[in-house]
Formats: sequence, structure tokens, C-alpha cells
Amino acid sequence: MSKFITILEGLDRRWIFLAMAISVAGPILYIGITGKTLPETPTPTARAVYKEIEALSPGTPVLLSFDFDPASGGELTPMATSLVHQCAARGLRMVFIALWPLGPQLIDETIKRVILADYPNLKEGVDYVNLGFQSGNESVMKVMLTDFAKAFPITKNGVAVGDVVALKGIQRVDNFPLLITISAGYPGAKEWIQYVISSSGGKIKMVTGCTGVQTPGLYPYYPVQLNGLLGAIKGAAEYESLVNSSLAPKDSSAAVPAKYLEAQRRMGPQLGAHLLMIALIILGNIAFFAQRNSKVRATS
Amino acid sequence: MKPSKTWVIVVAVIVVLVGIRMTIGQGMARAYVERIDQSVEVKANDTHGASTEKWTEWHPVAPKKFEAAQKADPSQTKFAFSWANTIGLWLAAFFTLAIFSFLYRDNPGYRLAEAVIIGVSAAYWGVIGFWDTLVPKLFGALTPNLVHDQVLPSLPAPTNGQVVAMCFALALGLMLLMRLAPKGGWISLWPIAFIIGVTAGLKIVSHVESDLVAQSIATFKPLVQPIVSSESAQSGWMLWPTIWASFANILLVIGVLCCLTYFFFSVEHKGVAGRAARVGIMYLMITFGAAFGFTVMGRVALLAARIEFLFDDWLWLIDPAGKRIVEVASAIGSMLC
Amino acid sequence: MISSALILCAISLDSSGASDVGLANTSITAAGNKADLRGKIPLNELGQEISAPPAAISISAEDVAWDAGGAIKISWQPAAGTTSATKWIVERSEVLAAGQGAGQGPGQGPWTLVTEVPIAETNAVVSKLSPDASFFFRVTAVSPNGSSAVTTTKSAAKGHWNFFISAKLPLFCAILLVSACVIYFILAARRGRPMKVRRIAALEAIKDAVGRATEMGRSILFVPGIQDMDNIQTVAGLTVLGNVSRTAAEYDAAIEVPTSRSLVMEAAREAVQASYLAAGRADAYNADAIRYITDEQFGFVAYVSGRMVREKPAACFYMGCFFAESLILAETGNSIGAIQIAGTAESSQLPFFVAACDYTLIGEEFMAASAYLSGEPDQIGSLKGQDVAKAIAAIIIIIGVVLATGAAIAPQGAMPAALEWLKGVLGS
Amino acid sequence: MAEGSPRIMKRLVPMWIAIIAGFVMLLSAFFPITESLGETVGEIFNVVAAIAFVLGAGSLAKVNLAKISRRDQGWGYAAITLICFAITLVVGLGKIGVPQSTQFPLLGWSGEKDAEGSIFGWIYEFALVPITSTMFALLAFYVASAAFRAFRAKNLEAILLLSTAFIVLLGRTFAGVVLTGWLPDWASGLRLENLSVYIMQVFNTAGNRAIIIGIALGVTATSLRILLGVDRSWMGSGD
Repeated sequence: MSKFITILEGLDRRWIFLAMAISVAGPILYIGITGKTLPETPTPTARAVYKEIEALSPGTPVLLSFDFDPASGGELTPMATSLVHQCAARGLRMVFIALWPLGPQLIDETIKRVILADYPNLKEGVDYVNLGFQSGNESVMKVMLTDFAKAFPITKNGVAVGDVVALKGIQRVDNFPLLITISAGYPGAKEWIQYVISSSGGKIKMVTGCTGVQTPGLYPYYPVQLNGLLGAIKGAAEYESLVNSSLAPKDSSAAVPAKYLEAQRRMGPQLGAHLLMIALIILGNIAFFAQRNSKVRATS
Repeated sequence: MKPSKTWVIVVAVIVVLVGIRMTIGQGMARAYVERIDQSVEVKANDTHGASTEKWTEWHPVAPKKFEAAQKADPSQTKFAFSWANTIGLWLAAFFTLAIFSFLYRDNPGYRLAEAVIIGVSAAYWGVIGFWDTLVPKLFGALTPNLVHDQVLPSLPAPTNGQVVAMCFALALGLMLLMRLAPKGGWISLWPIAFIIGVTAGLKIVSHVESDLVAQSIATFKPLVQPIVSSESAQSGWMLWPTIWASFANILLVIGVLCCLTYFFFSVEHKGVAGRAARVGIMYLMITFGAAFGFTVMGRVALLAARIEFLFDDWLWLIDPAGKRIVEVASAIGSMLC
Repeated sequence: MISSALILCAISLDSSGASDVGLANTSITAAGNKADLRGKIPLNELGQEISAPPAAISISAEDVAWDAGGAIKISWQPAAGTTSATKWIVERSEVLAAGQGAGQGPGQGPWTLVTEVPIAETNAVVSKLSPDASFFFRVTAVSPNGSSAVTTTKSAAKGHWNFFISAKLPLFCAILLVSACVIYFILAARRGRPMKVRRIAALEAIKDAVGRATEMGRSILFVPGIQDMDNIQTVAGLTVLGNVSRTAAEYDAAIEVPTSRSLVMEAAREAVQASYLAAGRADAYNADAIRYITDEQFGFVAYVSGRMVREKPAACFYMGCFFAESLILAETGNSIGAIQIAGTAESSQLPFFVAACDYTLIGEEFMAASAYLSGEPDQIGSLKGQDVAKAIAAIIIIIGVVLATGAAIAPQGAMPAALEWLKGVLGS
Repeated sequence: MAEGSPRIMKRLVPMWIAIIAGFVMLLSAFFPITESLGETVGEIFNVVAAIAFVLGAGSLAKVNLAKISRRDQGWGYAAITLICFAITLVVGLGKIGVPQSTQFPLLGWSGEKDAEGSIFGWIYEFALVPITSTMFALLAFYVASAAFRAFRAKNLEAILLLSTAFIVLLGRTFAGVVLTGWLPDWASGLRLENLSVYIMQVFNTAGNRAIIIGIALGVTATSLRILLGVDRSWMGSGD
């Protein structure tokens, strides 16, 4: 036992790194090969996101802001997929924008993955439109408050927004009853709340999918300024299972396409890593107490 | 410095394993593309007549599609093997492994990846700044015809205000660049002073409005929050939910006030203030612990994405998205199931 | 009475929304596509009112007072009785010279769609109209069966400019109050009133860290965050850098500042150079030690962590706006045994700095660091002013909580009104 | 350095520029005529920042060229950095390999700079993305080693820190459901997944709210110190 403690005390952190690599890679291989995923029970914040979108009648315009880049794609791409999936199934008019320079590509990828693949009858420019990226962070949001077309004068394809059917009746950002943001940092959900939601006087509701780091910082805004929140991959998995179960045809037992299971697949490595973290914290404390006891004995 | 023996062994083992993988089944890490023939009708206008513009683009496609097409017609030309993307895939895998190797220690592989990323990303952001900011904003306002005719035909004409603003921006930028001139470099402090002043002025408004006032108002919570049963309003308060909701509000209000006490600068942390500050620290520690726990999730997801890249796109071990006709993984899978 | 094909399209788009209610989800849910539904639903099968809805009885438009200018509020009175209409379409027209706009009303030009509002609402605010021009407005009720007759304003309305935005008065007062507290104590300090502040361990450690770097003959690493100059944390980080580099110049320690923005590099150079000058060590200043690396977050981190492992700085300062890179930097710094002092207002990153650094300045402490380090009485005075503002905020919170509690216990009493009044005064 | 004028030009003028610019921006928020000034200044800032890239690029080139010419240790890597920088800049600014845009096929420069087929897009996909996202993924490892070292029950604060992290970690995975899922409905509040939500809603909200309020005051005071010319350390401490 004492030998074990000595090893723990002087443990090279590279062993921890190795353990982490194994506990993440193992489940990925297992799930990747067998295709089994863990079940999910949605929490209220994830259910709220689902409910807000479901509450809109078909044809309602929604603003989707992709404020992230591929570096956070691991957490946020599954959310983007499911959010667009539900909006498309609900028949909402989707207006995509990005305040991160790499956002427009991610929008295109999501459109390709969900809309073009499964909702081919939705028309670009009518049922959805990608307005691309605008630089300026929160100043873009402020412009949107007074003049949406000024903030996003042209679509990603270079069409003037005045000619886009999907934007009919959109004068200001508060013409969108719902704002959906997918956010990885600055500018992101917090800035949307600060500059848009708090100035709109309750006209716009907002739901967000964000990284794990941002989640605690956004809880103070829920549920008053923020109506729904997907925190990290767990939130993504909960919401994904909600969307999948509501959209699955009741009579058929056809398997859900793998692209709609991305978040739930990621929960496997998540479990492995979390268990490792917990083990590490316990081991660290065993080492700490053993050390302290031996010190106490030495001094007495 | 010569790479140590351990490194030679580690690299050799990886190379051997990858070599074995390449020879089993379908092999690994190849990229395919699909030919897209673009054809666009151009309407006539003042400068040119009507024409049909044609060109070819190659877009990435799943290996499965290539194999299916090849099976149906071995001489097809719609799908093709892509050298550029295959090399890119191997390069990406190398960079991924090189960065991971930093966890063991600094090494030539990491230094190479580091050197590449600094050069590439600095230039990347310079290019983005040029095409996304300078062209539409600065040139779009000062030389609108050039931008309109060459790059962005749909850019709206600039307003007078925009032209004035961009002239001002250009002047500030030139002052900044005076740093490079042999004399008069001190003038570059002026634009910096302007930016610092503007930032300070703007941030006062936004922080007081959305943080100070809004967050204070959000704390106006009743310490007793009666929860009335929704089924029968006659039954009065529901005991347990009421107690819980009230308790949560009390904890919240105490927490906010104690944490604020911790931030007082002119009061020593002694006596009543000291005790309140200590409670405040406890709240902060719980806040930090929760944030830490949540972050672990996100970080693991990112690691999982990279490992999936290695297993899926590079090694062709797993295939969650169904991009290939996989026989290695499905064989193992049927064994496990 | 539909004026353009585009609006027709909008109406038919919306018809699916209405039929969603009327047909109780028989056809839409599976399709999820409005285009298919156009013209598909036989109107008579709805079993409801077949004719178009009644028009609004009257309409008026007036300038919104004390706004940002150019906004007009349009109000109308709907016809009595229930209707199957789902929304109002609001349109505007500029006032045209006589003779133009043939076929329309007098002086009314082509109508442009302004907004659509649910049928339950009876007013709409149109903003950002050119404040010099006058406009006519008209509303149309729209149901799945068609649209009503239009109701047009009798005279043109104009959105006037105003001098001050009254809705922002509470905010203005709040800023004034906080500023007054800060300025009062700055002036008091200048008059010689003694100001005491509690000690902050992290700030006292800065001098020691610089001293240790000097003793060991190693460099100091200072990272002013990864955001640009339009972030106040970067500015605060640079003010700390001004103070730290002064100490470094006095101790003759080498300081290295990698930045992730060109502008920040330029500003950091100005701050450090002036500090060396003030310390009488202008000759020791090396501009190349303050260098731009890359704007890319993780490219920057790759450089800084590689540099740390190779150069082994004795002290690392992270002062500014940080995101995910915080832990990579702090863990790498920890592995080389550097003294690490961090400060940020990015609350999501505080846990990592707290876990991996020796000292961390939390939020407001970081903002106050420059004032502390300078030791100048007027700057210390401003901290006292900040405290008074904080105490006022705490008192307002307590009053609000008392009112809210009263309102919850006695919803019929005067408390709810008082609570609303307080919120209104604060600008909510 | 010249005598006489420098003190005014180098210290006094910048200070007043900052003071005037700051107060104009502060007040502009309250008057309709100037309300949109913030947006305009935001655009100006972006353009200035883009122009400043010339300075950054200059510094990058200078530092690396010096390394190469001095044959410093690792000068080869400096050369690689410079080569990568030059290549990316050229293919990006020149839009090399970018196909025509389908909207305006006659305009040679209208294609997307990172469109499929462009070299810039290739560099982005196969160098920039893998390196940056792997760098980001390193965090998973550092989170583990930081937790092992720092989460030790040294005192009450540390115990709170580690036990909260513990509950959140457990509550946010399937493990939480397994461990406490058996609790009956009336005690469902004690289930780990619910517990972590309560922690977020009560303690985390309280802590973050106080931090946010504190920062708001800190920002106001910091900005005021700069705008009143009290804190001039951004242009060097001292006089």
C-alpha cells in the first residue's frame, strides 16, 4: 500500500495523459464498431429549447446565428445538426448568419447535411438563406436592432437581401420571434443577450447551444433573458434524442441516420473520461491524505 | 539535437502499425472527388453579350460512391481519386499526431507543426482581413467602382457617412504605419489613444446597462415564494415546492451579497465583513467547481472529435457516418455483438 | 386588394400556418414543406368562414416621442366580432408629388411591406424611417381565405428627431451615479484624504515574481490576453503591463510579450517603451521582445507553450481576456515551475487559473490591479469610489428583495406596485 | 528624439485624444443623432485593425529573418514559418485556384477565397483545422492533470471546489443516472443530474452574478480612470 502511495505522489503527469487517451479512444472504437449508444433523459433546459421551436407555426422566420468555428465543432456541430433538423421539420423560415469568420462554411455544411439531404423540397432563398459572415462583433448586433438589411446587406452568394423572399417582412431583428444561437465564445450567446435580447423588450425569445465552458456563465440569464439552453455535448445529446424521438416515424423501426446520432455517440467517450476524472480526483486525495498523515506522524 | 532512441522506436512502431493497416482490407486514408460541371447563363448587358460560362469543379465525395461507380462502370470519369486531398489527409494526420506528441515532451515534430501553424494562420487572418474587411468596407467606400466591377457586384453604394468614416479610418491606419517610417513613429500612439478612449467610453455604457442594472434587477427575488397548486387554486400553497423555491431564492440572494462583499477593496476581511467574504469565497469555489466540471465535458468532446478523425478518416477503422463499405470494422462488430 | 405578387406569396406561405390549426395536423406535419401545400387545401373543406375577413375600422399614425428618431407608431381599431384572420400586414408609402402614383390614393405611391403582426395586436412601431420624409400607412387583415379591404391613414405622418432618448434616462443616471462616486473619491484623495485598501496577495506577489526572475537570470512572460484593443480587458491588461514592465526595467529583468493582435503589439510596445524610459532604462528596451505571433487562437497558444518549454521563463503573467487557452498556458507554465499570476474578467476561465496558477485576480480585482500597482492616491481613491457604488448596488438589491418578498406574500397590497416602480426607475 | 514638442505630441495630445474620444462615445449613446456613432466607430476599428496587420506581419518577418541570418538554434523552423506565411498570403490574396462564382461567372475576383478547389481552402482544411483543433483537444489532457493536482481536500474551499466538480461530472453522464436513478420520485431532487442543475441555478448563478456586477463596476471605474487621465499606464507609467 505505501508503495502505491509513493507512486501516486510522484506520478508523472504523462501517465495521466495516457490514461485519458485510452479512456476516450476505447469507447470511440467500441461504439464506432458496434453502433450502440447510451440512453438520454432530457433536462428542463434542453426540453425548453425543443418547446420554443415547436411552439412556432410553420413559415415563421427564425434567425440562426452560427458563432463558432471548427475548433469547437466537436461540441457544437451535433447541436447545429439537430437544431436545423427540427427547424426544417417544423417548416420554419431559416435565416442563417455568422458573427465568426469561419461560421458560413459551417452553415453550408449543416445545410448540406440536413436540408439538402433530407428536406430537398425546401428552396434556398425562400425557405432558408445563408447571409454569411459580417465582421464587427456586437456592433453588428446593434445595427440589426435598427436595420437588419444594413447589418447583412448581401447573402453569402452575393444576392442583395432586398431580393430574398425568405427575408420578406424582416425589418429589424425583432421581427424574428425566435433567435437561435450556437456559440463558442466571443461574440456569442452572452453578447446576443446583452445587446439584442435586453434591448428588444421581450419581443424576441432566444435559445442557445453553447460549449461547456460557457454554460455556467449563461445560467444566470435562464429562463428570463434566455429561454432555452443546450450545455455542451450532454445538452446536445439530450436535445438530439428529443428531436429524433419526435421526428421518427411511429410505424417504422428504421434506424436513425448516423449523422443524427453524433452527440449521443460522443457520450460514450464522455463517460469514460468522466469516470477517469473521478478516479483521478479520488486517487489525488488518497495521496494527499497519506502524505499528510505521514507528515503528522513524523512531526509527533 | 538528434532524436533520442525512444523516439526512433515510437515512430518506427507507429509506421509499422500503419503499414500493416494499409495492407489489410480496403487499406486506409484515400480521398476521392466528384466532377461537377458548372454551366451558367450570363445575360447580356452594356459591356458584354449573352453567353454561357462553363467550367469544371471537383468536390470531395465519400469513398463508397467512388467504389459503387467504379463497380458499375470501371471506365467512368465522374469520380476520381484525389492526390491533393489524399496528401492533405495524411498531412492532417501527421499534424494531429505531432501536436499530441507535445504531451510527452517538446520534439521536432511539434516544432514543425508549430512553425507551420504560425506562418499559415498569421497569413490566413491577414487574408481574411483583406477580403472580408478591407475590400468591402474600405475599398468599397473609397473605390466603389473598382470593388463593384471586380469583386462584389452586389455591394450597395456607399453613403457619404461611410466614405467619411473610411477616410478617417484610413488616416488612423496610416498614422499607425508611421511606426515603420524612419521618423515620426511617435504619431502611432495617436490612433492607439483614440481606440483606447473609444473602447473605454463604449464599455461603460454596455456594462452598466446589461450587467450592473440587469443583473441587480434579476436578483430581486422573493424570499418566500408561494407555489400554488395548479389543479385547485383553493388548496393554497403547496408546502414542499414552496419551501424549496423559497430556500433556493434565499441562498441565491445571500450568495450574491456575500460574493459582492468579497470584492470590497476598502474593507479588510475581518469581523462581519470577513465572515460574509468567507461565505462569498465558498460560493465562488462552488461556482468554479461547477464550471470546471462542465468544461471537462466540452474538452473531452473535442478530443473525441480528433480521435474520431484519426480512426475514421485516416485509419478507416470505424465508419459512423457510413462513408465506406467497411469490412474490417463490421467483422469485429459482428464478433462483439 | 393585394398590391403585389410578393405579398400573395407571403399570404399563401402563411395559409399553411392557419391550416395547421384548422385541420388539426392532418397534412402538414409529415410534409414539413409549405410549397406543397400551396393551393392544395380546398378552402371549403376548412368548414369555416369562406369570405375575406373584415377590414380595420380606423387607423392612425403618430411620431414616437423621445426615441432615436425616425420611428412612427401605427395604431388601428379592428372590426368587432371574431375573425378567422391570422395577421395584419402593415405597409407604407412615401408621399408623392401630385400626379404621380396613378391608380393609388392621392399622393400615395407604391406600397412597401413594413411588417406583419399577429391578429391580436392593434399597433406596430416602424423605426428607422427617414426622419425628413412623411409616410402614409395602411393595414390589411389576412386570413387563409383572403385579405380584407385596406385601411389607410388619412394624413401622412413623420418620425421626428428628438434631442434625447428618454428611455435611456435611468441608464444615464446610473452611469452618472457610479461616475460621481468614483470621481468624488479621486478628488478626495487628491485633497489628501487617506485611503486604505485591503491587501491583495496576487498583486503583492508581482514584485517578488519579477525579483525572482532577475535572480535566476530568466525572462518574464507577459500575455495580455488574446483579444484586440476593442476589448476593455485588453486595455486593463496593458495598464498592468505598464506597471509590471516598469518594475522589470528597475530590476533589469528581460520581459517578453507575445501578442495575438497587431494593434495590441503596437500598444504594448508603446506602454513598455515609455515605462523603460520612465525608469531611466531606455537603452534596455527591446522592441522585438514584444511581437505579433498570429491572430489564430490556437496557433498563438502553440507558439507560447512551445516557447515556455524551451525558454523556461521564471514568471508568467496572464492579464487580459482569455478563453480556452487559459489552461494550456497555465498547465505548461506549471510544468516548467514558473511563478504564475493570472488576472481576467472572463468568468468561465477563472476556475482554470485558480486551479493551475499560484495567484489569480478574480474579475473586479483584475480591473483594479493597475490602480493598486500604481500606488497613486487618486487611483486608490477611485477604488474606494467603486466600493461605494457597490454598496449602493447591494442596498438596491436588498430593497428589491424586500419588495419582491412583500409582493409575493401579499399580491394585492402596495408592494407589487412599488416593486414595478423600482424596476422602472432602474430602467427595466 | 526631438526636444520641446515631443512631450506635448507624445504625452499630452494622445491623452486628450483618448479623453475626448471616450466622452464623445459615452455620451453618444444617449442622443438620437449620435446613437449610431458606436457602429461607425466599430467599422473604423475593424479597418484600422486590418491595416495594422502590416505591422504584425512586419514584426513576424523581422524576428524570423533575424533568427535565420543569425543561424540561431532552430532557425530552420523560422524559415518554415516564413515560407508557410508567404505561400498562404500569396494564394489567399491572389485567390489562386478559386473557381468562378456561380452568381457572377464573368468577374474573375468574385469567387469565394476558400472555395472548393482553391489552395487557400486546402491549406485551411488540411493544415489550419487539424493543428488548431488538436491543440484545442490537448485541453482534455490538461484538465485531467490539473484536476489530479489541484482538487485535493486541503481546506474547506478546496473541498467545496472538488465536490461540486465531482457532482457535476457524475450528474452530466450516464453514470449519474445509474448511481442515483433508483431514488423514488419524491426524492428525485437528490438525483445527481437534478442536483447539478440546482447547483448551476442557485450557487453558480449567485457567484457569477456577483462577478458580473463587480466586473461592470470595475470596467466603469477603469474606463473612468483612463478617461479622466488618472491612469496613464497604457502609455507608460510615471509622469
